[in-house]
Amino acid sequence: MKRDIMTNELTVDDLHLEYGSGATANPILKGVSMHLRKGEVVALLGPSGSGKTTLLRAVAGLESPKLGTIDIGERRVFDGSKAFEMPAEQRNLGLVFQSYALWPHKTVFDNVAYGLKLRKMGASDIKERVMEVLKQLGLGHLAERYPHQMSGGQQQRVAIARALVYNPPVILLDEPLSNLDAKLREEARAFLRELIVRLGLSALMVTHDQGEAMAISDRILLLNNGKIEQQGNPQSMYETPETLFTAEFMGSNNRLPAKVVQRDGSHVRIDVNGAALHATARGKGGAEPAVLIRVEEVRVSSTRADNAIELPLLTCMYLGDRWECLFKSEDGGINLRAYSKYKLDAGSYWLQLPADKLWVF
Amino acid sequence: MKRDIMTNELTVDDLHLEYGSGATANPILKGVSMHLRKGEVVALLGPSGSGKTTLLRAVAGLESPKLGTIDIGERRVFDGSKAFEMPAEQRNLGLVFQSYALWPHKTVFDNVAYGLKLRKMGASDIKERVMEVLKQLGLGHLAERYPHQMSGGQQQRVAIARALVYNPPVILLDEPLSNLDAKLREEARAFLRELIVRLGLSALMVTHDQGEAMAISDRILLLNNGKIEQQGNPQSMYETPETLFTAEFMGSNNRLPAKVVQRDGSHVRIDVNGAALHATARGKGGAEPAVLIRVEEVRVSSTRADNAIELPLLTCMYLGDRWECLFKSEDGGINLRAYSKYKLDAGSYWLQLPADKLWVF
Amino acid sequence: QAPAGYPADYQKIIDAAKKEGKLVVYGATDSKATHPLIKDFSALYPGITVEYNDMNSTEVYNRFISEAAAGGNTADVVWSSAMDLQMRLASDGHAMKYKSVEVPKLPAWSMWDDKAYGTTFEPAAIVYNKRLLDAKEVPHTHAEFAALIQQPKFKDKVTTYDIEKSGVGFMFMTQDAREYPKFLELENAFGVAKVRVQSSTGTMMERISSGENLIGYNVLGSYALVRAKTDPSIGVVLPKDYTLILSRVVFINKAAKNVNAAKLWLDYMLSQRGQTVIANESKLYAIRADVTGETTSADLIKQIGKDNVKPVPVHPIVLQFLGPEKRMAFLKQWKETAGKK
Amino acid sequence: MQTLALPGSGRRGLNWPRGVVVTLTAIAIFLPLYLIFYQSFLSAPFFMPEKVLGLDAYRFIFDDPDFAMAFKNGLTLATGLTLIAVPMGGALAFLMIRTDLPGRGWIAPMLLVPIFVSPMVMGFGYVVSMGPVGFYSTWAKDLLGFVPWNIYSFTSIVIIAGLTHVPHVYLYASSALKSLGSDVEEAARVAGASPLQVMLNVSLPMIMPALAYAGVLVFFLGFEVFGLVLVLGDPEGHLVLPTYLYKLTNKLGTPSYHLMAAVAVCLVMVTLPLVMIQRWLLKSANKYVSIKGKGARSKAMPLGRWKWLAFGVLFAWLLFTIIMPLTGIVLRSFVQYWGEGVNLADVLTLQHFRDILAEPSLIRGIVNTVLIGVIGGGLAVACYSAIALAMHRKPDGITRALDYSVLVPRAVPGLLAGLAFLWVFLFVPSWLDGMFKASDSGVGTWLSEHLIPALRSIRSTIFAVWLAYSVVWLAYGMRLISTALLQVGPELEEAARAVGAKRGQVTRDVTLPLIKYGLLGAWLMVFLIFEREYSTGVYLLSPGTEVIGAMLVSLWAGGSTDLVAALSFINITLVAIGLGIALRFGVKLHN
Ligand SMILES: Nc1ncnc2c1ncn2[C@@H]1O[C@H](COP(=O)(O)OP(=O)(O)OP(=O)(O)O)[C@@H](O)[C@H]1O
Ligand SMILES: Nc1ncnc2c1ncn2[C@@H]1O[C@H](COP(=O)(O)OP(=O)(O)OP(=O)(O)O)[C@@H](O)[C@H]1O
Ligand SMILES: [Fe+3]
Ligand SMILES: [Mg+2]
Ligand SMILES: [Mg+2]
Repeated sequence: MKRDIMTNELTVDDLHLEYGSGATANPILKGVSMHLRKGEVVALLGPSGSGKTTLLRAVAGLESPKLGTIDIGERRVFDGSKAFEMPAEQRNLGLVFQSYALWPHKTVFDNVAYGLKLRKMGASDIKERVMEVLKQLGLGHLAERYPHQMSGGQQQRVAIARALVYNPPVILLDEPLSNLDAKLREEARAFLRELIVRLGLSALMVTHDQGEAMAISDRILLLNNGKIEQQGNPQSMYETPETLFTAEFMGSNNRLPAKVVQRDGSHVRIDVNGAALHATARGKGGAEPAVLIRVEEVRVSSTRADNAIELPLLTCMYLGDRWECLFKSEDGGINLRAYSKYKLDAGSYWLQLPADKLWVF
Repeated sequence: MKRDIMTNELTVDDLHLEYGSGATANPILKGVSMHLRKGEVVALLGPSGSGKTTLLRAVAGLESPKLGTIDIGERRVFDGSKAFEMPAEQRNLGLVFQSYALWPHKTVFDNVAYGLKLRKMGASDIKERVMEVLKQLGLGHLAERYPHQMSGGQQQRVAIARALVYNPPVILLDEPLSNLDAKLREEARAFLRELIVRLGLSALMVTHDQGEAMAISDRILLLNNGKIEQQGNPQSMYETPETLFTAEFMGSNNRLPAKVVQRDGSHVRIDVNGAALHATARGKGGAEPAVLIRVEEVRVSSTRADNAIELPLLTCMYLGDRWECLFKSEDGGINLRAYSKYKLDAGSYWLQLPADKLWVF
Repeated sequence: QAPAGYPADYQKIIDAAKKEGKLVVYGATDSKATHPLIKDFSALYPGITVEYNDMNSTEVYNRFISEAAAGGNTADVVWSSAMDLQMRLASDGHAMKYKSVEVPKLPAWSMWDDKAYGTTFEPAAIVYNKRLLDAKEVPHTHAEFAALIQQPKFKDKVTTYDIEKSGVGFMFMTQDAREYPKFLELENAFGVAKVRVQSSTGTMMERISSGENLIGYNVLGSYALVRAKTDPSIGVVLPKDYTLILSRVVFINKAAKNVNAAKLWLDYMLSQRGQTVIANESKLYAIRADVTGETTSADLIKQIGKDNVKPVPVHPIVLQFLGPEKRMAFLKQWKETAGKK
Repeated sequence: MQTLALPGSGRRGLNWPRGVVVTLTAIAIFLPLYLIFYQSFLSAPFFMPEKVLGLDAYRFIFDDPDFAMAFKNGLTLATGLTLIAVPMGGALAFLMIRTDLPGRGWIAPMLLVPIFVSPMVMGFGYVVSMGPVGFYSTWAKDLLGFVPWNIYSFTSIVIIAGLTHVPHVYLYASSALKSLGSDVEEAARVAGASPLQVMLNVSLPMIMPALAYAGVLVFFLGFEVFGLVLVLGDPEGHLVLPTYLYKLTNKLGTPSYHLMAAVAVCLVMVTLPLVMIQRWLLKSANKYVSIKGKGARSKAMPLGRWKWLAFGVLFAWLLFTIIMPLTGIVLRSFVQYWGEGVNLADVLTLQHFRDILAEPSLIRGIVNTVLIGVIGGGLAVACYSAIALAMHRKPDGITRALDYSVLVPRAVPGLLAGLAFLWVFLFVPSWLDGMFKASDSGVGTWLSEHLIPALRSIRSTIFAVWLAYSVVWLAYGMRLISTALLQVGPELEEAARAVGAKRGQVTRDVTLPLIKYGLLGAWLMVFLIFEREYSTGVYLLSPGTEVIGAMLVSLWAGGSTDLVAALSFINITLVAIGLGIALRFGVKLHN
């Protein structure tokens, strides 16, 4: 199957949505625009309460926005100005819930077959198609089970099978992995990515875990407080964040209490607790400059180094594949975390903060 | 506060517990023994359904075991042979539920104060003590709120405050972090560890996330199918697992389809798809040898290397701070994951598997 | 087949009734007592089904006037012990004028305007507990009764109808007020005994039988007698000085669907055959003098004398002394003397 | 691969099934109410030509000291009943659902007895067992020399009414408790709370919304208590509103509908603010009590040393509310007579049962009652489900209005509600007929010739009885079903819509199958209620459609207390057997 990058399978334009009305109205989406191309996997990322689920539900037709438009392929399914709203059941989308929402009174087969039955497909065609999808998802032998007789990971696959079976143009997933065990989750995300790509689906997936978003998607939309904060491919989101919010959200960071001494284009000189450091300006620059660096960019050195500050080691936490070491200045004003392959001995260290990774917003 | 390593605050001996009875009895705990020393943080780790919650609830007095004994400090609170069982309300433990189980009809203050009221403390003393605890947890200004008016992270702290306020000798936590956002969780676990150590508490914490267990605890108990599989400090659990189960559970691993060619003490020679490799024997050795290596121990090299196999690169997943690269042999028989600081170009690579990290069980 | 002695053209009514095939009766007499009547009627006129609706007397009234006003299906014959309600319906024009064939055999007071007919002759009795009351103590006149219940033993142990709730009770009591010159003393005696009032005969009988109450006043004799047959605790006295008589009133609905069947039923009830069933099987006391047996007017009159029998007339006059103002005044007085707590 | 298309497309259609359900419900509720309301402002029955509009009726009842007394008593009774039934029902639910109270298994079905035994029969049972010469009283007198209680005092009536309404509260409270995760309770125990403290400080406050609803409902039922007061209140002349209505019938010689209607309107007016208070309570309570359907494990809470105390209290309740009156009834059904100085062994008899078997209408009554309970109950549950579904997850004005409305019919005493239904069935066809005739069109004539007779004939069918029962008990039944509906996760329905199911299909394929057990439970409850109901149906029953409730009243009035006892005994036994079978086959009392 060829992936046609040019067609938009889903277009959302300037969507506004609020809960309640009149005086108690509570705006949740405040003008969200986005699109999803054919064959693309887009992750909708954002902190809890930022409106991710709401946006997904609006696309699915389960919430009524106030303004804006939503198109699925060529079809307009919502138009705020014309007060037109196509009911959810006619939008023909695939939807996977965080809780899976499998119907407990139906077998796995019936759960998956239901969408086809509604489409008036013949019984033997249904059987063939359902078994094909179940096999693709490695569930072929479980068709006669009931949801409660299956493990979480299997239930999740049934939920996906149910959403896929009638070949919807777009499949929407709301935190599909968050109900899984930490260990299972890692496997599942690789599986999910592989499956979506293999079947050539267009997928919009909600998550609040940036690691998951980066691992699974072609493009990330970062939602903050009802608006798209930034979008782009995982690498650009991680390495060239445009706002402090994006920078802080996308990785593990150290925030430094610093004073800006001098600005010169993107080159900034700052002062951290007496130490003079070189840094890079990012974003538009706010009233109060914020200085931060990713934890993994901090290099620990026992000897004096360039563009570094000296701090005593407080404690090291074992993470298995590496150690996370916490450094704290005597007065407690500066906290710095860094990774180390080995456990560090107590003492003072030079923490090198490469100028191009030390960002000033 | 000094930490006295010699006193056991909690001792569980040969605990057996089953749900149901007679013919339908379903044994959950099959002889668990453990102890918790004063000032120690122990993590109860294990896959879903292994009986972690059950053990915790048995200690708290919320489940009735069949056999064995439980002592809290000097007090025997359960004795299977004498059919003695102290009711939960007399055990004087602190318990933090995964769901927090805050009382929605009480304010934060009342939630925390309840345990003191039951202990017939005077109103002014209660006020003082509750405010002190809330302040310690950074909730001083939220005392008058109701639980539903707070974020997940704040609710979790209230749950902890409620369990701490009457100074129980042991505090039990059931997956206290699993309801939090990925990002919040990382902060919370550092905070929790710091708090427990600062207050000199003895804590038993359930989790199914090995990263969390390692980060937070002095000692890990790995529960598998109702029995303690292995216990020890995080480092020993991660680096010197005694069983395949422990090894697989404690980290991200690559499992290799290999044939053992020759055993010589702990030194083993194996054959992986034609390549001869040196490896180390671990554990007691089973009927079918299993060969594995941690993902982070695989070193990628573009040139021929020692104790290595050559595999073509399939794909690289961006993780933000690093890339996870998947290598797959042509016939699909071998899957190997490795980390890389940079994105690798397509092609074939030599994957070096250090002999001391390549484990044969 | 027309009963013997009926006019020749009676057969026409019978034929028409057979064609109607059905008869709807609303009645306040319980179906146990009505059953034998219906059975016998069906035997006499096969082919006419009698649909008997058993209700209490208020329900009979409510249902009938509502249905009559709405113009839907309703009763062909209405038969109820609430004489006042029956007379109200009859005099308000709901009764059809029909001169029964049996008129010559009936007492004059029991008929009104060829519209409403009394069918039974039921005395108001004094009922007492035989186990707990000495034979010597049993009162036989109203005066003896009034004297007896003022003894301390009878405090809280005398019962009668709650005249505010029971139509029959109210009617008997107002009749007492008219018939009995020393009614005020009687009322006072009730007050002294702190009379316990009940809204139904059943409760009264049950409580007298159990001994919770010792004696009951103005209990409908027909029910008391039936009960006394199976319950040796119950004793029944018909006061010798005078005994009030109630008669269940029947009339034919003016808008009856089954007019002919209704006429047959009316005539049957008043006939000697029907009255015999009423007396011997329903135990409701036959009103016809030519029916003999235990529960008949003939027997009753023999027991206490013709002059001491005081029937309530089947006449709109009952409405006059039961009009709203008089009612309220009477109730007020009753409550202040007998009902004082 | 081709996307599979759905049949049909277009805009969101009009939700006409909902429209129909809401309209029919509104008609069924408000038509009778309207008649009563209208009647209260007239001077004569509304169908009489001489009626005049005015406030005479209100003037009369406000002047009547009896009304004031009845009203005061009614208020006391309803308040006292609520104060007894709500805490006890809540506590009972806690004990039964959450703790290891001994004997929970056999107590559960016993709790239902007061729901299906007619209060009149209960009252009679109390008279036989605990009346001044009742056999327990006689024992007590032999032992103590005096009878330590007076069953006829108003206090006794309030207590008995309260205790017999405990199960109503229990049902609501227990289903709320079941849907409440037990983790909050365990948290309290670990914090050091004894079971009693857990109940008072956590469990009951958290099911406040359910308790508030049940409280308002039993308060309404308190105003409606009739049979009990009729039997126990007469001797000392205690008057409540329904017995006052009874009195009004007689007060002016002929039944005075305008006065009865005015009383009913007053009742509705009193209860309306109550419904509002309840709504408001619920709103503020719901705000912070989020009932989590977390079916987490819950081990029965060990009561420890409270165990036998709790059992003792519960047993005392059972003894007083169920065992005492029932033994009274059973005893009465096997003796010829009873009372002071009677040796019961001498008067034992089976005659009453023989009498009943000999009376075909009594047997028919039993059959009819079971039928209206089983089939009518099933149909009622179907209708309640339709209404509950029309309100399900549609938090709009219609739902709110409906939510208020369902409680109102219960505020009208059954006696008058029955009459109002008779009027509806009688006069609505007449009015429609008039309208059709007046319209003078072909359709009008056709309708008046074909539809009207059909409408008229409805009245004499059992359907009329069923409808009246169903409307009067709407609030009770609906709540049972909406509780079940609330437990269906919204995602399960949304998932069906997302795969392409229309509203009707979602309901049929997902929602209803999921509340199967809730529906069965509701059916059982409605069966029990219909089993004992009578006053509402009195005017709608005709020969062949007798039900036990009405027959008991009629037997009672005719003085056959022995048959009343025997018939009740048969009825209770049959229902108990049926109940046992239903429970055995997995029908749950609460979901
Ligand atoms: N039915 C509702 N009525 C009112 N407010 C609501 C409702 N549902 C959600 N909200 C609010 O809307 C906001 C956005 O909710 P949403 O569920 O879209 O967030 P989210 O980004 O999916 O968060 P999470 O990661 O926690 O799932 C939140 O502040 C939430 O409290
Ligand atoms: N009330 C119960 N009755 C029967 N079996 C139960 C009950 N509660 C739990 N179990 C079973 O006991 C086993 C252990 O459960 P437990 O909750 O202790 O696991 P866990 O290790 O805490 O798992 P998780 O990580 O999912 O919380 C599971 O297989 C579970 O299905
Ligand atoms: Fe009733
Ligand atoms: Mg969400
Ligand atoms: Mg658990």
